[in-house]
Amino acid sequence: MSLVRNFIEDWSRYRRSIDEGGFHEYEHMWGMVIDLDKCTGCNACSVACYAENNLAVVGEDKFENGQGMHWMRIERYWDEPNIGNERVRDTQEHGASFMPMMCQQCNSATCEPVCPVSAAYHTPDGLNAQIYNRCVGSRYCANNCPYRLRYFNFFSYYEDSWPSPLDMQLNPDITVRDKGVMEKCTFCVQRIRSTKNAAKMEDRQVVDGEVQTACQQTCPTSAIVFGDLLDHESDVHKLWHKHQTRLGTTKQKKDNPELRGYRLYEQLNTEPSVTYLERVRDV
Amino acid sequence: MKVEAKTCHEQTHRPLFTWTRMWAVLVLAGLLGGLSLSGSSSAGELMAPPRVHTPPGAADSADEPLGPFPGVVAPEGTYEGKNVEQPIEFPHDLHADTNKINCLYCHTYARRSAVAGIPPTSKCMGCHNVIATDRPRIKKLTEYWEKGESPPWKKVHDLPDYVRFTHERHLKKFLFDNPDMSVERVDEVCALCHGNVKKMTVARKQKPLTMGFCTRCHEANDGPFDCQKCHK
Amino acid sequence: MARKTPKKRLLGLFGDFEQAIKVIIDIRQYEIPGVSVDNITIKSPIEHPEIEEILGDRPCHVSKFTLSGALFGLIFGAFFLAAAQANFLIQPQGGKPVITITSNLVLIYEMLILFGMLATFVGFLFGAGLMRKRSTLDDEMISLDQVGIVIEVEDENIDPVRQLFEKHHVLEIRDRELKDQ
Amino acid sequence: MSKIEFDRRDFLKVMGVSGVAATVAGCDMPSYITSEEGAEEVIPYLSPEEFVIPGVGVHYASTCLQCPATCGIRGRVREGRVLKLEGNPKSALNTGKLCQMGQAGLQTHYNPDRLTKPLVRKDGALAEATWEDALALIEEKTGPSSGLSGGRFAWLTGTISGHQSVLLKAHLESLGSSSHFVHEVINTRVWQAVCQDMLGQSMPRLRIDKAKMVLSFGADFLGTWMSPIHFSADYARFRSGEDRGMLVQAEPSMSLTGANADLWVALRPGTEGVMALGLANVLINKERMDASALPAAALELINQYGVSRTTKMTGIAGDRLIRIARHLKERSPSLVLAGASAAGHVGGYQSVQAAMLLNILLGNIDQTIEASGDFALPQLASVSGGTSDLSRFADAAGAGKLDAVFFDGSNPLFAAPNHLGLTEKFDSIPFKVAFSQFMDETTAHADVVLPMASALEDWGTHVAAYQGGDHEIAFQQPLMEPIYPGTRSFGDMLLALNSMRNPGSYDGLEDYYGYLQSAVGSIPGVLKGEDDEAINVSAWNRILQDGRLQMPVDTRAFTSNLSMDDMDVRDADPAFPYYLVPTPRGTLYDGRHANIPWLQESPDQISKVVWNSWAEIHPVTAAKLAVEEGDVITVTTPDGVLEVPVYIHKGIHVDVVAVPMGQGHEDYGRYARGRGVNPLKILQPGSDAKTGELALYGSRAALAATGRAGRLIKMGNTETQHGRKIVATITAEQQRRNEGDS
Amino acid sequence: MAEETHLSATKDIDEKIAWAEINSDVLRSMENPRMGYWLAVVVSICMLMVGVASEVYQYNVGMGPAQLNNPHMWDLYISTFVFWIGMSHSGTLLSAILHLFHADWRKPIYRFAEAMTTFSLMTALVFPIIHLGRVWNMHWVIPYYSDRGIWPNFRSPLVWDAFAITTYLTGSVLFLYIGMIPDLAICRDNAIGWRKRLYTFMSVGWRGDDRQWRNFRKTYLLMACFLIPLAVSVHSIVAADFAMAIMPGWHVTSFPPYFVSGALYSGCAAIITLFVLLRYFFKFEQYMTLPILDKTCKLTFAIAMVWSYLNLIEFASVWYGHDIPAKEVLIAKFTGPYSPFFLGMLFCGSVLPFTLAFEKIRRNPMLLLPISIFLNVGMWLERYMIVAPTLSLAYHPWSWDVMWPGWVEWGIVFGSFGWFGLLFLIFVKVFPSVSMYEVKEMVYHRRRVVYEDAELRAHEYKKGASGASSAAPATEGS
Repeated sequence: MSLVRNFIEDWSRYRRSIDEGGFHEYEHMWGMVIDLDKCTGCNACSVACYAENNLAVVGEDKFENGQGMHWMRIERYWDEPNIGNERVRDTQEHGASFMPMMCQQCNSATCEPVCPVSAAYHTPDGLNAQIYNRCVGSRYCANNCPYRLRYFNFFSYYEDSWPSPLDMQLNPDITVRDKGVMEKCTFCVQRIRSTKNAAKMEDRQVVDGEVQTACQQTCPTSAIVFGDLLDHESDVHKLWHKHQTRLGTTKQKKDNPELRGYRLYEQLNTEPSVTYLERVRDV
Repeated sequence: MKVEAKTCHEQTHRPLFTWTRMWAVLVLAGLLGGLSLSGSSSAGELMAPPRVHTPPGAADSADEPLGPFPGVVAPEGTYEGKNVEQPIEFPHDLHADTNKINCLYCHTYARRSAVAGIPPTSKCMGCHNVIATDRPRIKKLTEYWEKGESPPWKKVHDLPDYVRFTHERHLKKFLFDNPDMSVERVDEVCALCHGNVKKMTVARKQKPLTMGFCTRCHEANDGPFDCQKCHK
Repeated sequence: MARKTPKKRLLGLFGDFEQAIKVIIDIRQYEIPGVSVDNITIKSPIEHPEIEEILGDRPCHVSKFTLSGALFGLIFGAFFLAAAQANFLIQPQGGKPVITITSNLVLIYEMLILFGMLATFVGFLFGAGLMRKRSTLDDEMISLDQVGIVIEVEDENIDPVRQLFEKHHVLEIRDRELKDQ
Repeated sequence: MSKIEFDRRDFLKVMGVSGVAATVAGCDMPSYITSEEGAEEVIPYLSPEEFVIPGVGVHYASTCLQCPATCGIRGRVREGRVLKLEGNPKSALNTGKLCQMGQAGLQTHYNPDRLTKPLVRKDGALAEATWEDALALIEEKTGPSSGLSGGRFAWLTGTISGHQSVLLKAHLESLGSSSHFVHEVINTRVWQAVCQDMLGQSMPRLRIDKAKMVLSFGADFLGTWMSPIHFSADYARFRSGEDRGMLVQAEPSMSLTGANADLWVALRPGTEGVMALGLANVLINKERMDASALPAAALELINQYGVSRTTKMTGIAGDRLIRIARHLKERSPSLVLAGASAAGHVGGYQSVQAAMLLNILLGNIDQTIEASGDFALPQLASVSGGTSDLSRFADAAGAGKLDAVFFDGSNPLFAAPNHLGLTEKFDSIPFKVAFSQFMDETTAHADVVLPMASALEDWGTHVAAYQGGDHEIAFQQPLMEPIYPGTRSFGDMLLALNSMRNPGSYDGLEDYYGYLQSAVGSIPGVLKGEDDEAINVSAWNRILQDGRLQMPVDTRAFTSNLSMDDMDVRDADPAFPYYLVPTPRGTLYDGRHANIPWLQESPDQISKVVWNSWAEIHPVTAAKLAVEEGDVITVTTPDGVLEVPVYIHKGIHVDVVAVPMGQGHEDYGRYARGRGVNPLKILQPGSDAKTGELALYGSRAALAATGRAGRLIKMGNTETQHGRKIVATITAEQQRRNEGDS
Repeated sequence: MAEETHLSATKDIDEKIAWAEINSDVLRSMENPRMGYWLAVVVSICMLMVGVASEVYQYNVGMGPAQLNNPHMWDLYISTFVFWIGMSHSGTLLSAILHLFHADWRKPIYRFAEAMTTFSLMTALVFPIIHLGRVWNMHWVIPYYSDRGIWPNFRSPLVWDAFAITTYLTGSVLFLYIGMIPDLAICRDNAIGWRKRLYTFMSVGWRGDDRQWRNFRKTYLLMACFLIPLAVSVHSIVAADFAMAIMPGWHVTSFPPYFVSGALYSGCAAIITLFVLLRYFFKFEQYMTLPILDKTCKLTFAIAMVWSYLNLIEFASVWYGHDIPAKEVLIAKFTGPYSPFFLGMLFCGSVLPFTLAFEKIRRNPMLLLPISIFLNVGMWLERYMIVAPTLSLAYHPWSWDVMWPGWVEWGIVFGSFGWFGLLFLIFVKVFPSVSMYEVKEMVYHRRRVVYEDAELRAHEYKKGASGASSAAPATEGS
């Protein structure tokens, strides 16, 4: 009886802890590297994301209320947390610190277990997926996201954000989310999907560089590298390897502590799939 | 006097029927009830573990109910679709059945795109420039053509906008990658989800095309189970 | 209990619980033919646990219902949840178990209580003989402040019982043919 | 998303009704219900092309016209709708990358406020008219029978190049006029003039990627200066590897480039040249650099700007100046740039000159400043605009020298400072025709308004003023059929105007597309061999597929003509103690993108403000005014007053108030109208003596608190990381130790 | 009220009340309450209409008008939900725990306390539903067989909530109902018209015979045994909504007991409020006596102290735990924009209960009414202070934001009080809000104790600690 077989097989199927190397039957493990030294904070990625993913422009009032929908946002900080011990000067000597923030696609995501209807779940591609039409809008996931990268449709934006003919721009590969649905960066899953589809039609594997996220594609300084972490030939894997960042650990054991790779709030054990490379300043 | 203090613990057991026996029944009921209530979802015995792709051939055991053609388990479910009024009452039976025109001849995008597509009007006119030009339906078609317009066909098989379905991959799996099938028999593949269009004039929806319909077929035929594969 | 001779039910209403108790004590002592303590029902406006001492132990099966309900909830919950998780179309892939013991324990605990309580209630309805047709041999005063004693007696034994009732200042006596019921 | 050869141009029709509405807010339906049969329509193509498959996106190359940089784009087209713009990897200028303005090109195209019908002024108000009426009116006023000729007719455009420029010139010639005013608020005219004068080439190639150090005087090359996307790619190479370059930015208020600098220096506005000379002084006198390349007059001038004088004038600490000089010497080759904040002063030319002098002293010529030569086809070359044309236009209009003016691609009434009095002068011109996609300030004052096709619906060729390496002609082709049938192509209009003046001159050409094809065909060796009659269609298709046509690069070397004039630094007026800086930002640019919702909602790179104007001030200034973030202050110049909420940060000189340009539209689309303030309006008169460019950065202002709290809508609610490791920073030394190879 | 103070000052109940009087007093309350009752009904309906209008608006427009935003995904809805869940613990406490401990002073007041449990649960249940962005899909949270082969996520504390609340609601309704059956029989015997039919149906043929009483006693005891752990688990699970999250200020081990104590606290305070109100509305001065009020206040005071202690424990563990984000949240509670509310909560929750240490206040209904309302205001603030500051300040400083609830949110919260009030008022009108049979029992036993079994009482009293002692009336001189 396959029912019982499922039962028995699944009992501990995915239960492999980090110490045991984690679960490794992923088809892909999409990951990213963002070089904060190259990132100029120009916002091109953010607008590209609006264009690719049918993000609603919420307007002045709603933005003021904090209801903006920027899946990719560039944060700008003024302080210099760990560069030398200079006194506080009256000018901003080292410029600003820009931080492109989108869903970190955590492998041990805090949003997934709390979703009451499993609308947030982990895919075999290592993505932290959000199924819009399953979402009931409890917003628990957003509350539990330490990065605050989930955005909620507080209104039905369809009419206000895309007055005709702006609606002709809408990407048919991704739904326009209605009110009451949680949404977030998907690593441009529609692009991943269509590339995988093309590869499968040709009975081949997806090659590195074939899938480009909208933000990566437009980034004027190519600060964003995206690819499959399981593909050892991919740029993203090489960069993770070079900077000695690893999945499956809360504290990176680096031979060389000066290497720039780090993941945001690693200590929370969320296992983000995005490695940031530290910003550099010549002082 | 603290009368309430005396609780009724001095009850004696009078075996009306054996409670042990009843509990044994309960254990069984709980077990079966739990399993069946949750597990009876979908195709019952056909429930295959969703993740592992069994190697080809392994699934071809004898107790597998046969589909309409080898290599596939037909999805279950029927639906009584209504008759849709089309601008021109297109006779599928005449084209596909009587004249044995292959489905893919007109719905040519099906093998290379997510959508099967309605044939362009030029394709209709390719034949009907000469064939049956005196029939009223063809006259109507010619009218459209001469106006430089396409007939505004009504969608019969429509999926909600959050669903992504690709024709090309389904055709690839069931037809082109299926050694037991040939392109001539594509109508049998189409019929899995579209019903026997060959016997209809205007197409009617004959399969429910609900998520359950899809998932049952995916279970039976080792399709993918990742939500994101089909939900966009 | 064979019903060969016609039987009657006799209801005696007493203004005081003490008097009613004395009636029963008398019945026990004098052994009126055809009247046994087992056939006596006492109707009272409030609960009198002390009558157990006089009427003797009578069965109460509610706790068995409770236990079986709770057990059912426990087992059903465990298997229902586990089976639902194991047969979920998508499976969590984030390195976590499919059948999560900790969260299931919480839910099983709730299911145990839920089914336990429902079974208790059902047990109560059955055990207390509720939901049945209401006995006509009843009086509204019982719900106020009077105590009723219902005795099943054969016709020929009615008189001693009546006398006994009256001896203890019965307020009212009613009777009913048993076949009415 | 395979790329399929472009075959025929008439194939960009929008497919079917349901094709357009493919994604409606469909989340509401529970998934156990499927869509009702017959509820939607599906309209097939009439006769499709082989490569058009419903449900499959195709990419077409074109050119971005959101700013004058002319980056190459590729549009993803599906079912006849363009869905997304991406950079064209074949373009040498932007190599597949795009900025936010370029991404938002879609919303210019699909903008709900586009003009759809011609408008003609009747009884003082613009009223809808037919094309025939509008064109008849134009013929009446400017046609051969109108008697209009010579200098009484003018064109006012934005930066223009390619075959549009050719046709426009032909039109001017046909009227016997040479009045072509080219107006760009954000421009590099002074830089070009200095390069032309000192090096003999106006647009030398700048090799940021080869430099080991870049010293930029207000050149926001990552944001708005010249060709930001090209420079961004260069910057990425400049920043990577063992030789990670050092960027020093000196400017009055922090630009995007400044935000990325290793060292950002707050400079008193107008003293850029002084700092450059001071650095030269240190290099020569302290660092003992060989100054033999410099003329004696320049040396003498440099010697006047010793460290103490420079420090006093610029406000930079002496040790800092010496340190920058030392870095410049150590890190050779370096590159010194001078941008808008250096050029936008009365003595702007000299400041840029001083920066160029520094380049010469450091030996950067032919190292990081490479000769680029002229464009092979001068008639197609970019006619770059500036603000001097605006004042010339104002003068001409004010003097009543113009009878008819055609406007395209520029919004002079929005950008002109109050002191020019342009609105009245403009209204005094008898006949004004605006070719425009939108109703903006200028269009609203025109007599005839002709609705133009959007950049994604039109044909054209463009030549970038700054060519990134290879010289290219950028091809603009329609990505979809016009949304509004009432709009017409600008090229078609130019052809029509020309044939109006010279009937029969462009006969045999169906439309602008035909003209373009034949014109490109006339370029030797491109579409035809020496003696071919017919055009090679596949070569033409390949050009359209690439979106670019490579042209031979002229490798003319620099000529050297070094001169140096003394700085012209004006003293502060005690009544107006602050400098007003109208900041250009690569978001709303000069205001042309203010009606794009994406860009309005895209937070400003520095202040993170959306949907509004703000004034940046230093905390010290804020303390003086006793204001907090969001409080409204008044910015007063002799030419006007602005009321604007403040944003306080340290990336600005203490004496500077910076108000970004772009907002404050009185007449534009729904997203722009009545939003924020326009700092350009209150700028003081003054212009650079050599080039005539307006001194945009030279205005003085007085600030006062109003005591009101304003509406400053920002993304993010913190300015600091609160001790968390969010953006971690290491020193370049550490980076160099570990990343030799990348 | 004042004139009988001297009478009821010492006794929980006057044992001389005739049973018929009990019946007639309680039954009368179901017919002709004071005008204040009708006023309360009208006020409740108005409040409910505000809530309904707000919800209709929110349903059509989305969650936006509630002034939620990106960090503030939850706000008043969830805090009010926790508040109502907390309120529901009073009935269980009084009824089940005191029943197990044989504290017979519960008898006149447990009925309305249990009704309060049920109705505050029904009110609480509304909140997680209407806080959903897509209310129309709320059934997806319930595990039911579906064609699609998908289930709720059993790992989510929200699903636990669904299980726990359903169970608790079922349990408390059953407990309330079972305890009411003998009274329904009384009503049946005295009613006419629709009420007769209703009570006949609901009393399921209760005749008061010994078999029924025997099973009744057992059932009631068993239900009480179930309800106590259930109540604890329900509020622990509600606490798990927060404690299971990773957020600073939520991820606290001591949350479950803290929540349970807070729940008991607010429940007791609410009982005091309703005690005073019902006593007034229905002229129940003879049954809801001041000594009972006094005891309830003492209980409230004790629980308030437990709650305050757990509060301090939480502060201490955060402070000494040295988790920076959690500490930031704590400091912000004291000093940030929420500080008025937080300090208000500490005042109402920890300082105000000290007034209950004075007997004069404990026996003054007019004073207790505002005090108990303020205690509950404090408890409501507690929940708000759990939800909002953490959302304002979590790990990522860029998203820090303070958001004040919008009118829709206030409207629905306001309406929930109307909803609760209306349900409760209807209940007390339709069903006996004082348990007649149990007051009779109380009177019966007291009478025997006072007049007949003084010796036995003395003997029992000596046995004392065996569990029955609390039932001994604290009377001097019998």
